[in-house]
Amino acid sequence: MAAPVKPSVLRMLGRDLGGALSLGMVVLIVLAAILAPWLSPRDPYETDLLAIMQPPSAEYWLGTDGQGRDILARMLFGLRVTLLMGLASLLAGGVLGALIGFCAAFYRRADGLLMRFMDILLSFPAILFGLALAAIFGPGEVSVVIALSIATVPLMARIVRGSALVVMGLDYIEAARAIGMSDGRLIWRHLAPNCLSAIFVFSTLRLGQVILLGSALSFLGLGAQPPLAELGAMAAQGRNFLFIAPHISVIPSLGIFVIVLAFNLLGDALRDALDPRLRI
Amino acid sequence: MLRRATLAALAAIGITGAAHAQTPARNQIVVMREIDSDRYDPHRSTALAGGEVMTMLADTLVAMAPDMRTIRPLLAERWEVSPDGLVYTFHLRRDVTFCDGKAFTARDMAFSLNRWIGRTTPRVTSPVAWRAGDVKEITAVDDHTLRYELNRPFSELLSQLTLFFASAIDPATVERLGDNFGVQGFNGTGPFCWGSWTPRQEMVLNRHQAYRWGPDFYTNRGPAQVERVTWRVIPEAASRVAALQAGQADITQYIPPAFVEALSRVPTVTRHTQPNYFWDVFMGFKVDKPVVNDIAIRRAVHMAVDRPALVRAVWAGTAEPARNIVNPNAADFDAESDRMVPGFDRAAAIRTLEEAGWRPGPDGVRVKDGQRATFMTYAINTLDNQRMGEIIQQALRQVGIEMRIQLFDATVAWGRLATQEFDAFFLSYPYVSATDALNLYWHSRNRPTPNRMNWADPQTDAWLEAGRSALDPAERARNAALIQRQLAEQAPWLTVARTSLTLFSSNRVQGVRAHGLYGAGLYKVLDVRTVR
Amino acid sequence: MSTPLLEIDGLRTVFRTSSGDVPAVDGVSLTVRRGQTLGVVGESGCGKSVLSLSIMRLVAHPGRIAAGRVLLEGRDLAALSAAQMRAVRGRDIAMIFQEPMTSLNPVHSVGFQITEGLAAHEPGLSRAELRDRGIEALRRVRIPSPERRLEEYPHQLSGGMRQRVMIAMALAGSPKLLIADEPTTALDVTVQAQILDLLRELQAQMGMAIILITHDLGVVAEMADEVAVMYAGKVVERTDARRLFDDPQHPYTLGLLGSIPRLDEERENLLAITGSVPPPFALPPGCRFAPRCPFAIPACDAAQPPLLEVEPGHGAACIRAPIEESLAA
Amino acid sequence: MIRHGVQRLLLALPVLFGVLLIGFLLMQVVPTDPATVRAGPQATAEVVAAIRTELGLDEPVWKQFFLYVWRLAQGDLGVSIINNVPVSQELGNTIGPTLELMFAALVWSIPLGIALGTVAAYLRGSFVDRVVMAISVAGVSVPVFFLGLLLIWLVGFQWQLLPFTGRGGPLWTMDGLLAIILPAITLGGVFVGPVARMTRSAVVDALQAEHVRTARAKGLGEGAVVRRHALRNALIPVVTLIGLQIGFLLGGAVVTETIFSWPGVGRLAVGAILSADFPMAQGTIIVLSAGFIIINLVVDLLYGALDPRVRG
Repeated sequence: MAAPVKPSVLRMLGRDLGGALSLGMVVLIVLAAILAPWLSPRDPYETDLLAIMQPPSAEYWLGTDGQGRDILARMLFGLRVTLLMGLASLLAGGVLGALIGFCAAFYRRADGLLMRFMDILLSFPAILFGLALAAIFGPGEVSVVIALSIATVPLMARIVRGSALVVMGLDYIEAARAIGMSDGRLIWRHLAPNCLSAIFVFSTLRLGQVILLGSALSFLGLGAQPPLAELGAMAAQGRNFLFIAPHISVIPSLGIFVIVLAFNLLGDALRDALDPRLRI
Repeated sequence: MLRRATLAALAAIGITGAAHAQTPARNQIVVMREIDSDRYDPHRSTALAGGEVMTMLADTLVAMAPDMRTIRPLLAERWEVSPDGLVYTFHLRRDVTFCDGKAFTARDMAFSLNRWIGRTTPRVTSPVAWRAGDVKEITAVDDHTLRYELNRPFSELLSQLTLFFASAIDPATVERLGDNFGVQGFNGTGPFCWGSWTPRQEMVLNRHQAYRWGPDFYTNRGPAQVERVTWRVIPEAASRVAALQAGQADITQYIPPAFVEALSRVPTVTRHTQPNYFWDVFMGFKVDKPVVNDIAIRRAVHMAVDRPALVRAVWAGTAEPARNIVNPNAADFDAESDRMVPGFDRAAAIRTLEEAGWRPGPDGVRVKDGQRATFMTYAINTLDNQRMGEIIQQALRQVGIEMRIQLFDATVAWGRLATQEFDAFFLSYPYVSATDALNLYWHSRNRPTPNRMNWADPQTDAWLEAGRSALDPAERARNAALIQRQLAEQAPWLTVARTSLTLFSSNRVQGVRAHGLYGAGLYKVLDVRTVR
Repeated sequence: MSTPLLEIDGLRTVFRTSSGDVPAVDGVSLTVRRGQTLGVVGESGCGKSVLSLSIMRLVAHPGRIAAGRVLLEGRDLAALSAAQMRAVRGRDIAMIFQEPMTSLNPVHSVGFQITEGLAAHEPGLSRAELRDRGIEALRRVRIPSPERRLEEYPHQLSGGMRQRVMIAMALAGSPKLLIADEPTTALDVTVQAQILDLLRELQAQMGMAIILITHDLGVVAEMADEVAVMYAGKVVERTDARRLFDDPQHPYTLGLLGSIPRLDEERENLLAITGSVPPPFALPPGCRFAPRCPFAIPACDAAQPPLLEVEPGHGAACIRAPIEESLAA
Repeated sequence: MIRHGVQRLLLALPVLFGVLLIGFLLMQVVPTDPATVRAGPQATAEVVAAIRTELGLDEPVWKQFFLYVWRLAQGDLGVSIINNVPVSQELGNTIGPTLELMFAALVWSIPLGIALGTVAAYLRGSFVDRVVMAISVAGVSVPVFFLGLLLIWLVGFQWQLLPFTGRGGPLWTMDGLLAIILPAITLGGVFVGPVARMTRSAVVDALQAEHVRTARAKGLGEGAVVRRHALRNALIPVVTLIGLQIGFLLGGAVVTETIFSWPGVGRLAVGAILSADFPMAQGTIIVLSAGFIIINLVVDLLYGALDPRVRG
């Protein structure tokens, strides 16, 4: 059974204008984050006290912030932090959630208990995890990543369980069991590949949401702490100068919007390409 | 370019006026501030956020006139000082009542002052009890006479007694509320009475109807013109600016420097300044903690930071860059020490570090004997601290020193700043004179707070004691100068900025005057009235 | 017998696809007489359901009626405005569907669904009158204690009951024509018979015409006066029911009949149909049945045979008709 | 109906218990000792010990938990470390404004979202559909604070049209009404997108149902068909999904309250956490979670009201 992510997916994405555009945007965003040190015109932490709150100009393409730092440079490096936070929480929460989802689908006796537990987790909106973890570990990127991971676990578990259950109903699972295939091997060889497209679509969409949530927490002062360049924290800092130099907060906010939009569009396009029936 | 555009925008808005609703009701004013106090007990709270409210809730024996020098009668209508400077006898007014209607007596005053210095049960220890001088005894001679006896003369006693720590509070209410005094209620003789408090949101004060004993530098001596004062916490600077312009609030002294100039040109808003104002922003070092215990590091910090540029960037013309610990306009300022404080010179900073053995490490941070040149700074989470912190952080990075910053919400910060978890901190403080300023921070007795530097030097203590009890002003000045020079050389703190008091009010209110005692811009607000 | 109730003339319904318009109903002409039953027979996918929806003008996007006329008592339905057409639906022509579970809305009560159409056509009716009409409609289809049933929801009813409700709903407006699209397919055999009996009885009572769409020749034999056999969007044979069974003229009809096991007769060469219906986007140029036809000759691939009368009142679209003669030849 | 309600209630109980447990455990692992914080920096060891006993901090953890739940059941959520005010009292003061804000946000965003989604579904593939879907995907992607900041900057500051700091008073007063407009637009603004999206897909499904064809065959007008037979059925999944999205809305409320200085539970929660006021933080988290559970319960019951199959 081959993984469902094949070149054909790319081709299908290419045929859909929105899909192609969003894929292009995501690629650009990721490239910008990776190449930040080379693309950045100057050090994102260097303060130029003679050029504070400058509007965009030929020298500072996106202007400077309240401490005279180059916003373009901070955006590029902030993109890294923002994306890394998102990816880390998606990976941590996603892997754990997928494992729980497989277990729930596979070991029917554990299903009720596991899913009830997932319901309890779902009863905590992600932002509350963020608040609680900020209280425990103090505000910071780590708290945000942990909070968003926890919030991702039950969602991923549900998605995986749902797709896995469909496969579990098929005869060949019984057959595979009958020939003595081990549980782990069965999950890995049969369940996992069938859930891949759902996981893939969910992850893309979730990454957008996680970035959105993470930036909101940073904006509240519970996430990334200044002077770390992170888009949400930059927007929060710039808010103080909203009426004097709106670009300081508007540009990073707009940045978050564009990133999340790109991932959401890509997720939608992927869903349409891979499995239009998925309801994620 | 940007500034001009902003000014135009602000001015345009001002002309069109703030037409929409949500203006506070007539005879009520809304005062905005950035942070709340943790409580409103004059003997357990030292924050400006507490003081600015308590000066309205309670009165002191004597009042400070707006010139910041003249002492005027308040609860005491007159007083005598014995020739040896040890006994002060205060004759109290007979018409004063508390908010609950009870008559105010000398016993209430004695209780309040004794509570301040920790001589009541249950014992309350005010962190600033030392401001009361070396008290022998405070007693009520009769209902209207108070005897204040010192062990040693204290030249600044009357100025200290104008501060809100020396407020008169009702003993019965203190007993009834216990720990919750100043949290769930208050009972003072001030022009306003406790209405309700929603922490971090709002403090509502209602007019004290019987109030007739306001200081004589007010035209109206009571009761207050406005019926209600609402202190509203609005943490976002921009929102305060806009709310003031839109007429959603009436008065604030918490306008970020960046907005001051622009806001001054808006016709619907009036700016009030107080030239007699000593409130400095500084960075202190715990001199017994690793890294910052090295005088080379501390001096290098002084030389690495371009204070004039920093002050210009953060305070935008509303503060002056500082060098010495004491403001040049304050009494007993020492000009020689001002020259001794190291100024901005990055090359010199690097040289100093190199000479002291701090060599660049692999990550750019200097190392000496396996110790990285890194330290932790605590501060209250305000916009100024954030910006100042990041600028200093960057400046230090360029000479190979790593400064980490942890900012705390105001309600927690005071607790955290009382610990030994950090190496340096940002704070700002008001004072009346050099002796006042030095006594506050540098006596070994004042550790751990407010002497958060853990500065414990017998010589300093001796000079402080000598200056405090000196009856001759020249002798006091000489001692103050010696300490200033010692501190200039040792560099245990970096005085960053000398701020000025700027108060803004909307044109809906009149009679606003910037006062500034202990930083509180409004003092008693007796003359303030609404015109709409 | 002046004008027939319904006259379909050259009806062509196409579906727009990425490879152009594909016909689902291709030049169908039929007539339905008052009070009579026309059976439309064919395999699934032959276009009989699209035909019924075309009459009602309910073909969903991307389908549309491309040509032809549908005359109801001489009035061309295809030319009516949307509002006029709505007035026809439910009042002049009513329709019942195959799957009574999904064809009833689960969230509305039976009573609401029955009276809803009435309320739309006769806005003057009061609440009480509507209720009475609803009860009357349920009683007509032999549903016991109709007052109570009115309040019930579709999921509370059995399959047969649901189909009765559908019929009640369709007949509430006393239509002149009832289109029944596979009305019994989803029901089990005993219930099927009951429903068919009911339909026949109601037809006699109310004098309406019925278009009965089915793949089941048994149902046709029982119910229909006239029969049209459809194949790949076209009517391939049209005659009265008796003659169709006695003397089928189109090879496809023969095949259909052959696939009904008969007890009274032994047939050596049972004419089972091999192959499958060609998809509408890949129709052969000539006779559409030719690829599957045991009687096909090369001429069959040349052109589509028109529906020609083999004898009066009996049309067949086959160049080899009448079959017996061609077999003999 | 009643059975369904009781059933849902019983199902919600373990969730509620879990919320309590997690809320309790979260505060158990907090590195700061509440007694020390409460005692203040100058307190002696004896004072701290006395406070520990008073707070029940010396008891075993499980006992503390039951003590906590017991107190909770009596409406006692503890006392703020900062100002000794009962947490329940503070929550009582702030819950009204939060509900007010949520209500004001939902009251326009849900109908608008449903209307947009329905129109888009009906005109599937058309230009209108594309525009609605573009709006909704933008709505799903926009940070709440971005929307809020833009509104404050333009509507509040540049054009001076509406107030944007704090609550103006009760909703039935002019001041109250004006003050809630911008926060409600901000919070509701990010909700329109998801609702429109969910509605569109549910209505698209419903429109393809056979009973819609039946309804048309009855001669109903398109308005009635869409309203009674497509939207009415689509509301069942939409209501469930909206319920699930309430958590999302709560997050938005926290940010909105902070930006607009709205005196609600969200702002209280952020303030309490930033000031390490653990009982208050715990209280706000429990109230917010309980609110979420209650909303889900209400949605479940509403589901029953909408779907007769569940009712029966």
